[in-house]
Amino acid sequence: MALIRNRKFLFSWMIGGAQGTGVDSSANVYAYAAASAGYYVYGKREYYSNIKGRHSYFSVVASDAPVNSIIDDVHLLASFDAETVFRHASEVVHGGGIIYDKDLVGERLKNIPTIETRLANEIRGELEKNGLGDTLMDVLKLAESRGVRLFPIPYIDLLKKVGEIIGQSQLSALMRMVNTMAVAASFAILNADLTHLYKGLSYSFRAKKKIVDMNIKACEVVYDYVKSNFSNDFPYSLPNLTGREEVMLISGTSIVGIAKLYAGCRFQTYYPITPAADECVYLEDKMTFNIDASSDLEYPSIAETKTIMDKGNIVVIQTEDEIAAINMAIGAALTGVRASTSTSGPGFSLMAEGLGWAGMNEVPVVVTHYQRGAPSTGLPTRHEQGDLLFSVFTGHGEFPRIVIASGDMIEAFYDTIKAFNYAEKYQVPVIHLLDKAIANSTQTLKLSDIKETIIERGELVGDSLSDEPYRRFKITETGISPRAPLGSRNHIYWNTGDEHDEYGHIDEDPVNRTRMMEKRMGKLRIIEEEVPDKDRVAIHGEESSENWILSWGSTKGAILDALEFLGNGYEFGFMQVKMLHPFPGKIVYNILKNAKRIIDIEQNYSGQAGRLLTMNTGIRPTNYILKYNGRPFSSTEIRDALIEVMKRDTKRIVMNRGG
Amino acid sequence: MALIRNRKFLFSWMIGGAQGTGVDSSANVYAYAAASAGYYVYGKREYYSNIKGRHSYFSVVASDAPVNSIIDDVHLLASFDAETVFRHASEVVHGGGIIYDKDLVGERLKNIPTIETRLANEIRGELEKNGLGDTLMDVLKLAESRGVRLFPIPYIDLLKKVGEIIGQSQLSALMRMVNTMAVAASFAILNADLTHLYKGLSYSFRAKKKIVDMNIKACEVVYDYVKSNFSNDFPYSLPNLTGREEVMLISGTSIVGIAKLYAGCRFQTYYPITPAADECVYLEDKMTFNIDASSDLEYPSIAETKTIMDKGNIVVIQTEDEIAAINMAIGAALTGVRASTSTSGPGFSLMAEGLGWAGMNEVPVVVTHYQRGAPSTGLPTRHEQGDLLFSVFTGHGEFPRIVIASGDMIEAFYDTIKAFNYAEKYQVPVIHLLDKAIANSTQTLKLSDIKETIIERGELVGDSLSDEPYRRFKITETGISPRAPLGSRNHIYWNTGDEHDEYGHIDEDPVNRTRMMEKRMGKLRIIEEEVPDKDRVAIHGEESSENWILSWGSTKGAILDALEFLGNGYEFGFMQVKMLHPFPGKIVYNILKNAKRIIDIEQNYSGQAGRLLTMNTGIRPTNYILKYNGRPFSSTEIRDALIEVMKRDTKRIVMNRGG
Amino acid sequence: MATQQKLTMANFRSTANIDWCPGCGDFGILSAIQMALVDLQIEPHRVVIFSGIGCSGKLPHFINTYGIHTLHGRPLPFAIGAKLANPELTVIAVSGDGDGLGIGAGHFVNSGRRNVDITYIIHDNGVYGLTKGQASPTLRRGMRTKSLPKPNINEPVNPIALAIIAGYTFVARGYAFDTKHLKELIKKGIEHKGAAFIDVLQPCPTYNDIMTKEWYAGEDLIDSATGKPRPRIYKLEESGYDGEVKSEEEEEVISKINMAIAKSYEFGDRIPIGIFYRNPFTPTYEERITSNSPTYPQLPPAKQPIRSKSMEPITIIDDLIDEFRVK
Amino acid sequence: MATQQKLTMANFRSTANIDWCPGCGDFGILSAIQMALVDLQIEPHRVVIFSGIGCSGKLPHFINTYGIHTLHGRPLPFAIGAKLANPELTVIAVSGDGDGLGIGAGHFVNSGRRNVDITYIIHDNGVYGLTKGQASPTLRRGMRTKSLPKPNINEPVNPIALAIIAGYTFVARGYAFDTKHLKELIKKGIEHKGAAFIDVLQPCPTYNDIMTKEWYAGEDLIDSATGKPRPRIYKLEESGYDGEVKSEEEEEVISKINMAIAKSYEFGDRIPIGIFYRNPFTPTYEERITSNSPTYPQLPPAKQPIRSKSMEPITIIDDLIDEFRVK
Ligand SMILES: Cc1ncc(C[n+]2csc(CCOP(=O)(O)OP(=O)(O)O)c2C)c(N)n1
Ligand SMILES: Cc1ncc(C[n+]2csc(CCOP(=O)(O)OP(=O)(O)O)c2C)c(N)n1
Ligand code: SF4
Ligand code: SF4
Ligand SMILES: [Mg+2]
Ligand SMILES: [Mg+2]
Repeated sequence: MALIRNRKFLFSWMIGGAQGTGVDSSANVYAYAAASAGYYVYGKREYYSNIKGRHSYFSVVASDAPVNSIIDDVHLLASFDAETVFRHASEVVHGGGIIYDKDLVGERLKNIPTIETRLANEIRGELEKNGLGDTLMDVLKLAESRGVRLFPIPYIDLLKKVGEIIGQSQLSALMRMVNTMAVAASFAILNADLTHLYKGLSYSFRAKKKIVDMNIKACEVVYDYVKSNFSNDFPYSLPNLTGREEVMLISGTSIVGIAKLYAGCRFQTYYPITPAADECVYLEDKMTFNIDASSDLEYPSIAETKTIMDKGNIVVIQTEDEIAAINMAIGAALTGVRASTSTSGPGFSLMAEGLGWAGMNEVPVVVTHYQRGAPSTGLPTRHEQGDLLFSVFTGHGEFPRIVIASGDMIEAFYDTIKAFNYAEKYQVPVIHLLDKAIANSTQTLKLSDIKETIIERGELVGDSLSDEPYRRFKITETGISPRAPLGSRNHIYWNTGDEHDEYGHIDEDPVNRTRMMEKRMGKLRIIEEEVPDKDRVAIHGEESSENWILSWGSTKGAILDALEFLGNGYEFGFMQVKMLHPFPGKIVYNILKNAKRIIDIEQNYSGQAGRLLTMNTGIRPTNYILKYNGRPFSSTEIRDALIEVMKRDTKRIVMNRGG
Repeated sequence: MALIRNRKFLFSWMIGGAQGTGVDSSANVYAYAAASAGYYVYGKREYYSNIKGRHSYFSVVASDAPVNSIIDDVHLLASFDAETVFRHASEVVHGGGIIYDKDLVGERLKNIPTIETRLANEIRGELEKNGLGDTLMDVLKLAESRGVRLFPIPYIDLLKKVGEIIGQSQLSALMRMVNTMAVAASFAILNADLTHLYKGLSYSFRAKKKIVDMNIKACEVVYDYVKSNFSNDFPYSLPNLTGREEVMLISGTSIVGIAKLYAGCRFQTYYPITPAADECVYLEDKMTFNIDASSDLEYPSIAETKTIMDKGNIVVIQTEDEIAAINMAIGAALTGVRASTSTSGPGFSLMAEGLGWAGMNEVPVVVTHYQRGAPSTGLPTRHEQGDLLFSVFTGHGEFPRIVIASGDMIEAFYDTIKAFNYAEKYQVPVIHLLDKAIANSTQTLKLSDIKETIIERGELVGDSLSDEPYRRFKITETGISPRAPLGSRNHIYWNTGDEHDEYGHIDEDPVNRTRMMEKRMGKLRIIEEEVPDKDRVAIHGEESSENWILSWGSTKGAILDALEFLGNGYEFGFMQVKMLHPFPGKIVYNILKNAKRIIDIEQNYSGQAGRLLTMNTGIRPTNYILKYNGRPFSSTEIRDALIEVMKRDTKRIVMNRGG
Repeated sequence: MATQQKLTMANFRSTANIDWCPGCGDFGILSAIQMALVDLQIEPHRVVIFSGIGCSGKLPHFINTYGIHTLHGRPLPFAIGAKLANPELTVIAVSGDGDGLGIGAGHFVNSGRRNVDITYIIHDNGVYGLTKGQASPTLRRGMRTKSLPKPNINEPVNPIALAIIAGYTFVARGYAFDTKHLKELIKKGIEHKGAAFIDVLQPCPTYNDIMTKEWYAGEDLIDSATGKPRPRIYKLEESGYDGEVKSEEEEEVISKINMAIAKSYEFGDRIPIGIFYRNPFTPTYEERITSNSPTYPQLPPAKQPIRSKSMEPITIIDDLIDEFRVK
Repeated sequence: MATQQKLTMANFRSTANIDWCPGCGDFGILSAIQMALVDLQIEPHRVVIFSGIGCSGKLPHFINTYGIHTLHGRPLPFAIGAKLANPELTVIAVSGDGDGLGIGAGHFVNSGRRNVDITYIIHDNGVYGLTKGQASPTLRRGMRTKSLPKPNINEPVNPIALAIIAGYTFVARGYAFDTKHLKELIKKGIEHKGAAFIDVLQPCPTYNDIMTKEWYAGEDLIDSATGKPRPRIYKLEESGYDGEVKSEEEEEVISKINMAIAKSYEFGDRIPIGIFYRNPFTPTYEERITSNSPTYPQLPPAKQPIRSKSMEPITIIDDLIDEFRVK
């Protein structure tokens, strides 16, 4: 597959501020506005595990071609507090700019308690090295000396002006718009079309017209100010673009929520946890939805009367803990419903026992697992891919499961549907691995990417009467036994976490035991045989290369972008493992067996997919590019690291960028 | 290391009966008696997850040399119900004998509901093939036709006689001795010395002299009956032996309990679960014990006043669940106490999150994990080694831990002590893997095997005042930071499951994060460097062989015995991996890299240690001998399977023996 | 539903071999459930019995209805999941006292808050039967049953009071060996709309040598007048006690709660069985879901079609996607 | 102990940056704990504060005592482990309402049964703060706080009643913004021998827009006579209520339990704070351990030597081994 090499434009914007001051929503406004102006957009959110006061920031990359990651360079930094500038000024490139609050230039580094001591020392060191003091002005001076343009904005004065226009004299009420003003200032500097910004405001604040109108006023005021106070020659601009396909701007948790509804998931349990909860809250909000009642509906066999309605509903239960969440989802799945639960690391740890029960009783249940910084509570709002090996081996004993991981949002959409299809076809629990980077990023996706799909439910038996009593765990050639929902006439059965006979009754007979283990575990072989290769491994880049990248999950975006940026002279094959268990050993082996270099790129300490590779094929990665500081890879980092590997054959590169 | 090849005698006895009818205690009486007569003994218990009524049996092997496993052959089967004979008659060898209740010969197979349909069909098929009916008599006839001697005992009549002697006319009270009578009949047939049996009774019933006396009378009566009703030429006998070292007869759970006290464990939590609970109940019973107050005691630094007492105590808490068990043990460990919890599969699954917290906060806590049939509730009273990969990868994210596994009871004793030493030295959670086969077996151990040992506590800081504030997670070269118990003066610190700074405060700084990950994970390297090779891998057999056996845990006994039985012509190296994580990759690699055959012997479906081997060395086992029917390997099975591998190079042999 | 033959006990017997100890109270509970189902004439395939782990956990295997033997402490989440997915099922959950009140206590409390229309029965035998007789959460402090090396040092939990505080709207106690009375309780529990909890005193002759059948029968309490044992167990309904909440008024509810809790502490020489508390006014969880999701009663999850016969999804997501469409 | 300088608030302040939202009730709880420790003059290194996960969970970082920020729902098992291993420590545990009564409910109930001498404080704000405002177990049914897409459909748990039924021997409620009163409760809780539970009403200005400071102050309840707000919160001790159990008699205990539970349902226009129930007669867990293990008080686990200075084990196991010796 060829990588896009005809990109003309890539612009990186960042906004920062304290949690609770609207950084997030202003970034969404900006991203929407840029998308509305015709760009492809990718946005990454960074925030502390804190509700108010700690620093958060959002990086948004806009381009004329699809973009899948952030880059290290910041072209324009928009800020309205001092901390953002202290933290991020050094990331702004020569020729870039910093928008900041004119009134804050006297702020001193040592008075900002939310900057970690280590970082403060680093910043101070840098300033001292340049003979500077520790005020915001010093930081700005340093930036300026590197060729960065400064855009001081008198926010308070401007807000007062807005207040006069809209008839609001309370400064505290007006202050809530300072974030929007930072965006509008950006638009002014970038010579961009304000109407897109207004669309962004309407999109972001939805129904709240009054707020939108107020914010529009604020935009106008600051836009005028910028236009009349700064020269109009900033090297970057965001002119309207045409020709892009229709897109949506969406985050990972929302697209997975939509996919669950589309897949027919009708029962979702959860216990609140970052970042999985957003998906669940989305589903709670969309509890009732439209269905196409005019199509030739297939009713579940237990629906004795066929009720025709054009509204479907999903039951979403906030449980008392994750143990209840997994087990309640399993209980629901037993009735024939597509059921799932969404969680993150700590919650997933609590599901180990329930997962084993589902495996033992061959219940199709889907666990959507958004990885985050770990171990333990770890870095709850930060990124990591640290739960792979745990997902593959969760739970005591041996039972079949499927572990899949999505590389980006579109994959997340289809993988969600596949997860349910696999679960029902093979009657196994499916762990769908996502992560914070997918969950909390926003991206423009082409509407045309959402294509038709099918729902495969596997062998479901109806209410038909047969001569012999129903055997839920009938030994068959494939290991898959026809499944009946609870409540089916003539199909009474039992389930137990104990080893059982074909009816589901406890059975300790050694011969039965061996058979049942083989029945269950044998399904893994069937899965390997039936699931198409392309759903197990995706190959990108140059297949003929001797240099291969091995990776999985959300690193995909940054790797693809890096490969594009590397350009000719660096050709790599990129093997993205999509099904991590059962591991596609044969496929992978056949491709990698002759590779000269296998570069394992992962966001964890131990190169977990690399370890799975070795376990399943005997092949070892030759080099590692790893990152475990809680921040997703930028494409710049991967590009740099790949060059380093190619130049110096460095065996283990640990990246540590990102604030 | 040479294997014993000068064994002269090996006698296999089996007793069976319904749970609750004293099978267990009579087997203990027999085993003790045999040990008292000068034999080495190994006994294996099989029972259903049931309290009363289901079939249980006990195999006891007695030998003139140490014995570590059972064999398939039964030389003498002692029974007092019909089911035992139906189930086990076919295991009795030509020349062997069956003791049974004369009054039950009319019992019919179809009237025994506790025999699984599959097994009943198998037995019936065998009888039909031989033109026989389905009564107990038919089974006995079949056995007799194979050269098995029959010893019908009129238990009821004999019991009535006993009743007359001791003045007890209630048959139901007398019936409780029928199990002892089966043992006494065995002794009579084996021409063994009854005084050992009496010692066995006293040992088994401890304080209850009245019961002992009654049982002795019953023994006499049945002994006389056998002597006067059967010829005295049974080919096997149990004459008194001399020359054996002093031994104890003990089960795995008790020896681990003793080891915990010896290791200085003073806090144990548990939630009842088979087979771990026995260890905990043992500790509850030994809550107070003697200490050597005369030695030069080292008091914990927080003990402001040194209380001298010659009694120590252990706090044993039965918690509300395993989540509380692990976390309470961690809470205790924070005070500087050696703390542990014992559990089995389902409980261990619930500990995943707690374990991660201990890893993150570098708390020394020991989890004694007795594996059993899995997944899920599985086969609660049966054997398996199915939790290895889960133990190595338990919990979301990456944190250091140690996983060790004991091959037999003596190893279990020392490994228990080592587990605490490792935990404290490296400040990591330690998972000590045992299993049902070790837990519930009884074995004679030489008293001289319990030798001196030391307690290593790692870097503990006292109450000393230092100039700088205490940093619990100080970055050091080894990654190990001096540890202070809660309550230490001048050493206040914080712990959190979140990523933290050196003081233990939450810290999301990316640079700190990377450092802390490296600090913690780096300890695995230190462990690899410091722990002696012999504590990580044990090599048995012929080191120069091209044919290697790879195994771990309790398969050791059966493998060693099998290697002895194989004799010359079959030379194997046997690599027993004792530390499974961090995996001794280098040591193993250096030995196995030139092996022609690597035969992975494990009691699980997927060859889990073999998978770890590949993951860590790239080397794959060439052949597998596996078993996952819930019953431990017999040495016979391993011998047969090894011959098959050597003869036919069979790649995967799944054994399925044992009832 | 077509006219059916009348269902009898035989319809509710499974073929699995019952392996409880002779004399175990679990037999009484088993029959009481079967009898209740016969009385209510619910077809076997419309019933699902969930259980946890323990001797009690084996119960569903012995009944010819759907039987889901779940994990230790977890029957409630499983049962609630099934019931909410298909509210037409008659859902019964059973636990041991360790299962329901030890490891399962968190679910016990939080399930009360939901008031899902299920019936939950705890086999209250004072011990962890299947793990060989450790103290269960209902064993009183200071007691030392057969298998305990030391007397129990935990205070017992009061299941009746806990259930009421947790929000169960039907709270009763039965006795395993008064099968008829227990059957009636179970019937009423099933008929009650909402979460019904029944604590069943269940002698465990093997491990609980204190609270035996004889003890419940008061064989140690000889009435000096009659010379006969004074049974500990008596029936609330025969004592004039009425735990039924008569109106939605907070005052009435609280007074009934108080009365029931006071009663629940009576446990010694006199032990009441029967209904301690019943509140028919609290809406069920199913009703509450309906208030947010009006199509739920007609089309609960298990009854919803999710694809066409040609396997295409039938959920319309265009409007959902449109919310994110860039205009 | 050598004579010491008097401890002040400064001794109990850590250097960590407090990152709660402005106006959060957690600040009040933090000061109340610090003030209680100052009043009691307990040296910082003798105190350990355990917390769960949530906004509330960060509290120990802000106090200069040992601070153990554990797992979500688990502070009690950790705290009990430490206390039983070293009973000389002053052990305080804090939870959010989700932490303590949702995921932690099983430990909540079973810890009550033990009556270990610790003090347990729940930050009761009606929401899951740190995960952005979902309903917590104390949020009333039908309420829809800021972040909820739909009104809450769970019945709330009653923490006071639950604690009493579970067996806590000191059960109180405080209000985060009545710091002095709260401080007194915490002091009494620490001084109480046994498990003390304090439910603290804690406004969360960010997510709970219903039970706000203003709401507690009754700003929506204007007294028609005075034209002033009628505060919802009032003090039990000022209302003549006395929850102290005066004798060990069962009757007295049960009557106090009943009174307290009845009181605990008062939650609307009037909300009582103060001590609902205190029973000084139930033996602590530490005392119960001592009854089985007499050397425990002098040599609790953390104080026991386990090796000689030359690193040899000092436990004598000869007699233990001898029991298994074959003679
Ligand atoms: C997670 C987990 N922990 C422990 C066990 C072991 N276990 C099996 S049965 C049982 C206790 C049963 O006691 P109870 O619930 O009172 O039921 P009973 O046997 O008395 O009916 C336990 C702890 C388990 N199966 N799973
Ligand atoms: C096992 C687990 N599940 C979920 C979470 C996510 N989580 C973090 S804080 C929190 C809720 C906090 O609510 P509460 O206990 O009421 O505390 P508050 O923030 O309101 O003080 C949750 C669910 C977690 N950390 N661990
Ligand atoms: S152990 Fe007790 S509860 Fe279990 S079956 Fe036997 S008598 Fe019943
Ligand atoms: S979210 Fe609520 S509880 Fe959390 S810090 Fe903010 S105000 Fe306090
Ligand atoms: Mg029980
Ligand atoms: Mg809260």
